[in-house]
Amino acid sequence: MGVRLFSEPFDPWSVVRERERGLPMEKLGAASVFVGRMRDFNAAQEIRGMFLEHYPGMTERELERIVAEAESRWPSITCEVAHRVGSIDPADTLVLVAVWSAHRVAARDACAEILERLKHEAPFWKRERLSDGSERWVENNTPGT
Amino acid sequence: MGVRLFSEPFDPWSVVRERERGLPMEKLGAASVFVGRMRDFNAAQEIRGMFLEHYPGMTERELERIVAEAESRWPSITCEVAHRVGSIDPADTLVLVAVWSAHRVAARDACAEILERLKHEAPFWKRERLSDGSERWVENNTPGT
Amino acid sequence: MTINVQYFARLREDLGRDGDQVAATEGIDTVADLWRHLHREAPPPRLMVAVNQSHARLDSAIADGDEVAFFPPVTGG
Amino acid sequence: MTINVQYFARLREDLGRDGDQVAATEGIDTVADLWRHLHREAPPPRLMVAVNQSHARLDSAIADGDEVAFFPPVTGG
Repeated sequence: MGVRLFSEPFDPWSVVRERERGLPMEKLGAASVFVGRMRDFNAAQEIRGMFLEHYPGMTERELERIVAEAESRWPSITCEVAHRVGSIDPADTLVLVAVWSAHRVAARDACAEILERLKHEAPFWKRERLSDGSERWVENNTPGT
Repeated sequence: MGVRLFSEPFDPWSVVRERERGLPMEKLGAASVFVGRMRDFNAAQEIRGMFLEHYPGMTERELERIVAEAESRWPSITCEVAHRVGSIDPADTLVLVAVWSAHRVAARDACAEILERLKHEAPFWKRERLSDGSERWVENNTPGT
Repeated sequence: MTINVQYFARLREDLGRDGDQVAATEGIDTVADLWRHLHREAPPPRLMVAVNQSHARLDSAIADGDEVAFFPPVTGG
Repeated sequence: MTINVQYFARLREDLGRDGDQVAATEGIDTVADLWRHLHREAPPPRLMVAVNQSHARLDSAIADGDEVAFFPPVTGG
């Protein structure tokens, strides 16, 4: 299990590739990866930037718990989860969920499940900076957006 | 749309990162990526290597058709598909399907759909080399394995 | 000993402070009791809570020395 | 003009050749006709076919100049 928080921009593909160096890739036929990035629009408004607040200590614990529960539901998987915190610019990576498995359905299902649980359970809060300089807290993670 | 065949080993994460250089990442909040690799076992037997035969011309056309149909079903997506052909060693990447979208559900659903259609429609045939030196054609792509 | 209370995100800004320290006293048995003791009103709708950095509920029991956090619905990922 | 026939994978190995050239003649109207003309038997179960590099069926029509490929179920990805 790997869970990491980044307070600076990170390249998700480097994180994935680095993690694979330590894995028995000849056993892991499937890798399912999701990368979420900051968009420059939300709810029909232009977004200039974002601050992502977290709860140091609990955030890491929650991510580790979510990954541990996925690994217990799909025992064959290996996971890497990374999340950005702090001040964020459009196009920056917010979240990376990578799951390796011998078989593709386990990798895909676990990747989707970890992402959905992270979005609803891990303590992160987004505050957006709009083009007129005002700020607003994002109130909801709507499904699938 | 990007469709590529590789006759030599390729790094899927470099292909993904390279493709992203030309994309408006501040519009694409979600990337869903699947990477399939050669395992050193199948149906309880040790596999030493593999030859992946294809149908030059039709294979590229089929991949392009599958991607075009996904782009027509989910108009917001951008896709990159790469597939290995020829002589392959365990742990080598066989297939990469990457889908970018503004929203995660479209990216995830399109990525899964392209992979399933590729496995059932694109003309590729695997011949495995076993540990005793004998070879066998893979007869079926079983669901989810 | 005390109960260490933390606030996050919009709730922190609305309250104007990062947290509170509360002496454990009689009548503060649950998370909801703690909120009412601190804010003199019922917990607002959609309030989320953690006790010792694990998700909890308004009727979760609290004890001397606990870390209790209140926050709005999470929006990460 | 002729019909250009190609075989792939196990079918190619079983037949011992990459393809056949067939002069378009009367009685070869469909893919199944072509197979029977070449192999003197009904198409085997699970046989897949493409006409001009697009998936087709045993009852698909063929014409002079077509490229027809026969192959086993695909196993890529």
